[in-house]
Amino acid sequence: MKAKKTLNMITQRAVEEGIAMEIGKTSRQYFDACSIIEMNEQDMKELGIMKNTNVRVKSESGEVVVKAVVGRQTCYPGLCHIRQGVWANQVVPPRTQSTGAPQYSGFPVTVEPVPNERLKTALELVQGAVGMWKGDQ
Amino acid sequence: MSELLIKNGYIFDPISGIKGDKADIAIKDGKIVDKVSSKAQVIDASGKTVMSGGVDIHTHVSGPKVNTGRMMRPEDKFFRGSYRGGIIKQGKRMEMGFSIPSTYKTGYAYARMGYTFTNEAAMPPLLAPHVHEEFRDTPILDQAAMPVFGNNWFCFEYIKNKELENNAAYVAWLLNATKGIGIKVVNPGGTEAWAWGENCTTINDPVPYFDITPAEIVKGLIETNEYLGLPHSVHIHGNNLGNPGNYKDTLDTLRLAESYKAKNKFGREQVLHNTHIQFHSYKGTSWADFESGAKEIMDYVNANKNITCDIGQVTLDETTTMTADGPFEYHLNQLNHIKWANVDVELETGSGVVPYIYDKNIKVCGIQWAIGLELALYAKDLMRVHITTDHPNAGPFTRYPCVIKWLMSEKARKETLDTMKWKDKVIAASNIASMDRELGLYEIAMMTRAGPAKALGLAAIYGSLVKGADGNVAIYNLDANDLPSDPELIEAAFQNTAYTIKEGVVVVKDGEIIAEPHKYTLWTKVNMPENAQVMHDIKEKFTKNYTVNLENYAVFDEHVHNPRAIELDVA
Amino acid sequence: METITMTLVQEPELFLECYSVTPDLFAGKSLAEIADLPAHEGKIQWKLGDFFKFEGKAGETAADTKIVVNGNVRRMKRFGQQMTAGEIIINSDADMYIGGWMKGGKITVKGNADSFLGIAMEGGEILIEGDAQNHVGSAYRGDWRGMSGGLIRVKGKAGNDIGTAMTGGTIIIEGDAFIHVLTHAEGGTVIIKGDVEGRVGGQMVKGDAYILGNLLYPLPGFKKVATVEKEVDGVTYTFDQFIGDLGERKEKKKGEIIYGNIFLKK
Amino acid sequence: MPKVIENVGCPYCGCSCDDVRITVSDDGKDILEVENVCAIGTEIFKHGCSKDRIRLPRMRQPDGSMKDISYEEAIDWTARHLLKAKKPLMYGFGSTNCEGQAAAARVMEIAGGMLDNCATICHGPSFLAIFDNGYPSCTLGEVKNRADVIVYWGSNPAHAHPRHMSRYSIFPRGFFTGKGQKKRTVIVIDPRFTDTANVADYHLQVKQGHDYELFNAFRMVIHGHGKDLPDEVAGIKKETILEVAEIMKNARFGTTFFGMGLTHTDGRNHNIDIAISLTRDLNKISKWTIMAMRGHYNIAGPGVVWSWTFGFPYCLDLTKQNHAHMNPGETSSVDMAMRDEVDMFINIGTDAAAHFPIPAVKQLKKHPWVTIDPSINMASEISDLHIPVCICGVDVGGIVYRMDNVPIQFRKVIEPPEGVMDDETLLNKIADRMEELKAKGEA
Repeated sequence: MKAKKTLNMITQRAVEEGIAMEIGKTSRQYFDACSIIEMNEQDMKELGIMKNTNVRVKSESGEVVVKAVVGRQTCYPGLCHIRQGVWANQVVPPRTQSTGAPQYSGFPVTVEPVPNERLKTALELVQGAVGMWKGDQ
Repeated sequence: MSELLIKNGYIFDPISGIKGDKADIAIKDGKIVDKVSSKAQVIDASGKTVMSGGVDIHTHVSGPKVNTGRMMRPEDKFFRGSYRGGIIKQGKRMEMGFSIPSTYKTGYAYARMGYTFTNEAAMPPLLAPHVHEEFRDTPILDQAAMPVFGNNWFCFEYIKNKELENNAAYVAWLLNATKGIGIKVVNPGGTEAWAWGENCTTINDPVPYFDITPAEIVKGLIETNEYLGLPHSVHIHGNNLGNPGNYKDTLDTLRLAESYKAKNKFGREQVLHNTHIQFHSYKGTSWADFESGAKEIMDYVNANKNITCDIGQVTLDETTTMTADGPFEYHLNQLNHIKWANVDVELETGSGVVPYIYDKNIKVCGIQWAIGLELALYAKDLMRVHITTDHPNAGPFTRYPCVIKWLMSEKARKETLDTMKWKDKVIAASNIASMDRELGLYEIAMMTRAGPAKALGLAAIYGSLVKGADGNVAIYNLDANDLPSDPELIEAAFQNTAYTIKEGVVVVKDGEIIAEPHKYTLWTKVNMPENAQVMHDIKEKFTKNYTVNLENYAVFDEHVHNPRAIELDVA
Repeated sequence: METITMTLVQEPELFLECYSVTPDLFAGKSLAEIADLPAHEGKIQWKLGDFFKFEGKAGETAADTKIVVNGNVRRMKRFGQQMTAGEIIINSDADMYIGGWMKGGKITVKGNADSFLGIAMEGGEILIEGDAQNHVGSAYRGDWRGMSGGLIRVKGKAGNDIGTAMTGGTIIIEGDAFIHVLTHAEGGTVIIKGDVEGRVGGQMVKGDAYILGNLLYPLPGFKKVATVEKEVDGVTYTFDQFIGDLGERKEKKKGEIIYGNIFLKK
Repeated sequence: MPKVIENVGCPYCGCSCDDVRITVSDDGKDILEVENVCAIGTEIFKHGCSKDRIRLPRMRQPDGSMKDISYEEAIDWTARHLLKAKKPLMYGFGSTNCEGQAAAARVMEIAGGMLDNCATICHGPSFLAIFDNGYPSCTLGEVKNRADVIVYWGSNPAHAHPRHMSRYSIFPRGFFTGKGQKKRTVIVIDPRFTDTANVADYHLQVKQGHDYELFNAFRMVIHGHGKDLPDEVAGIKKETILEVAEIMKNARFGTTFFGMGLTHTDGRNHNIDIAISLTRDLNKISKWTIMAMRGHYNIAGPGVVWSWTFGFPYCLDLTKQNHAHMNPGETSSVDMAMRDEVDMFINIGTDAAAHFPIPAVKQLKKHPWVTIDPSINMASEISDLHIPVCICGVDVGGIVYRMDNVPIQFRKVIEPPEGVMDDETLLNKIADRMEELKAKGEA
């Protein structure tokens, strides 16, 4: 079953992300820490998303595939969270309400299960976005 | 070897007693000398007024609260640059800001007015590296800063326990750690009280928990200052600033100095400098019956030679108030409802910042303006009464030329008074309209360089044209024998010098910055044996209460810009 | 009134700051002098004549000068900044700061305007036929003195921060608005004919907001006190009147507490 | 003999802890042991002495590969492009000392460009609020020594500032707070049940994006209108609001620490603005302070340095020579990127490619892109030129400003890789080179 529901997404710092970032943005640790979306269990049920499966998150400004998990720091139903970093920023709207700060918190996304789609690496996402990705070397 | 000869100017040098005589000033290798060789660069100062470089005894130009003011007031910059016919870039860096200028503008603007030394009026010790960073980025001016002690927990405890020697050792240690020049006191006890949302409004209000009064703090610090023999005296902003009726509290504070005599090797005669005394000379019981207490205050100052003061003249501008008197700033914000910043600093002090508009159409502002001028005009010994605006509290330092104009010209005072909406009420609440005294250039030199330098204990280096002093000279486009009848021309002459010379280098010519030579950071180095008890106390407080480690507290040598230590030995 | 027409002949690569395009600076000048007035593209100081061709004639005074701007000036800022009189008509979209710090005269934009439209305006009239972005009639950063007089009318919709720190004058948004209307205001009137997301009148001391559409998230700080009839932009409606912000300080006038008002159409 | 260096500052978060103990190898090149530091700080020091540090600038070649070049070439290339660009932007400074930030100010003043720091996407809205409403704050020691009520609003120190609660706020025993956590009330306001909420006495799970309404409700209670509150505001029950407001009113000394939860959501600056108003209100009846949870160890630095240099903390437009201009929304990096207002980008001491929304990265990438950073990161991997520099707090010292604007003097603990410059030296060389080129009329 494929369902779509609009969730309210936020992106914030996490200690796992902080550690991984200092190891390096191309590291496995950074990939593991940041390519996940934390959701409420109820939303996952409604959307037919199994824990630890891949989902496509779409916003007004882009889309990204991440792995769905129920985080330790729980969201209420309707709220979801991708840790700050490369994956989150594929969907964060750049609009700033004339303040300079993009809409990192509180923007609508749709989340749909795509269990067979692959997660991209940070480098693939960023270089891909600017037309520089040449595949894994 | 550089040599400079300033020829034929009218010299005003109160330190050596020269009152407008036509003479030459010679500078060699940065110092005033008797004569120079024929190869010296010559500046023709004929028909011009020559004074030593100006000395500002009390100004807030560098450090955390000044910068908080800059940061929180973008509107102080907007449309005040070239948009509105402002300054075109003259020096290496652009100049920004009106009431709280950028460090670059600060250096350039003081130099254009002929000033070469400023004393930052309040340095929170914990934040001292910030002050020194700003010194690095303030061109031309030699600078010093006074750490604040009036709400310091160490001082509270030593003074309460009557441990004078320990307090002295602590003060010496802190001056060394922060590279400070002397003892500043702001609302003694009141700022600590503000950390609990309270205040000390009289000299006898006990400080919460510490069981000490402002009177005890002030006396303890005077005793400490004279025990050490520091170049400057205790520099006080007393309790109850800015409130109607506070002249009584000011007199109470001044009387605390009565039994003390200055002990130092720097030629300083006072034991207490009461800063921005205008803010402390208010009579009345409320803003409705607010009136001048200038006469009462200046009568006392005139009669007591062990006191100096600066006036803190209100300039009738939109400005930014900032002080370590945290409760006052909160109180002010409750009156004007503009934005309010506050920084309480652990174990040491606090501060607040609030924009303020001294509107000439508001009665109280007009009376405040009158009080500052009255204080100066009542003064008998102008070596002991200095020109300041408590920059930027009563107005920006760039208005000094305007203050000088008001002091030198009754006509200028009348003209300003005439523009006030509540002129009659201002006149009724002050004596300004009846005062016809007009100060001369010699008196202005006393108030702007010689007096402040002497009070700071620095007259051998600054504020003076005596042999051996730094070759800092201001040459103004004023014919001392034929002063202009239009007071605006006096203001214009003091706004932009014909020449400003810093250590023998011409830094300003015809009001334009032309050179940016190196500058010094002055500080007081007290040589005395280490005090084991005090070092123990310091270590303990750093372990238990501070959030910065002791080893990272003292300003690292590499962060002190071009230090110049005033040394003294204490056995 | 004399009319001078400026037509875009060269698009700037980046954005052009057209702070010189005001009746005040054009008045009394020849076409050649006007073409010589400065405009900035980043750090490059150009002349207006590098981008526009000028026809017609400027009046002797600002009040006597009408400027018509042709061509797509979407990437040009600061038209009519600080103008005191006269008229500007822009026949396309225009960028930021249209009529900023304006004191008098009239500006019409036939397309959309970007943010900071009429900020800190003191007088005169601005008409935007399309949409406006954020900070319509707001204060400059940090200033507690926002728009103090004049009229801004936006026929389309607008974003956030409408009339922030406003002290006087009128803003009419004929379409929808987003959030923060009359925040920190100490006077002035904002009329929104469409819907508003929320945060109307937060931290407001004084001022009047009229909302003809829906207010999705009203602030808790406003309390309903009456139902009144009021004329708004020539039409009379029945409104529920709310007073607030009850969380903000209040001033007294002649012993009476002054509140900010929100009038919600019933 | 390995050497122990004490009182080292940690170059990670805004806590700027200065009690780190580091053991370095005999030759001063390796870090052997790191103590008194959080998990993230440990990684920074580890990376500082890793063998694969970049040692030379790298220039992108037509085939997309990177080629090592000399510092001189990199400096010249950067200087020439800065002079050529009509509106270059230098952005970053999340991990740069103040000396470097002051040098950057000089570079961009000569270049006539735009200068911005990471606050623009983090606590920039807090600056906007400070502009509008002030900042009643204090140093962290005041919190440690006095505070009995702590509010974390939209901030999650358990993750973003790992030692904040233990060093400064909840747990330490200070002068008047000898009982530590036992005598403190902790209130966390966050739409998620965060790890910080887990240690709080109260967790108010505010409806995301509606903090402003909740602040408004608290202010109503303080102003005596508690009875007029609706039954629920922003997902929080009226009784809870009244109860928490009572705790706030009865505090001897309270502090609100706020974070990205307020600055990144609808209303941005206004969420902080009203928090400041609430703090001001509370000072009528109690003593309250407020503080931004600044993200990086010296991200307060550029705001401080540029305020004394130009009068504005961020989003600086230095294109006009005689005066600076600032207006976030216009002169802010992401807005300029999205509007395509700039024609050269220098990413320094941060990773814009990872931390900007991707549409902004795409826009900036249309123009020459220089990355100045010790590490390989997303920005370096899409840039035209990558210039490596020292790591502040590891192989170069300097002054940094903690989240409470207290200057902390950082030490150098190991020698940088041979030949690698620090930010200040590099930037001053770029500035000198621009002055040279200008003097020669090559600009």
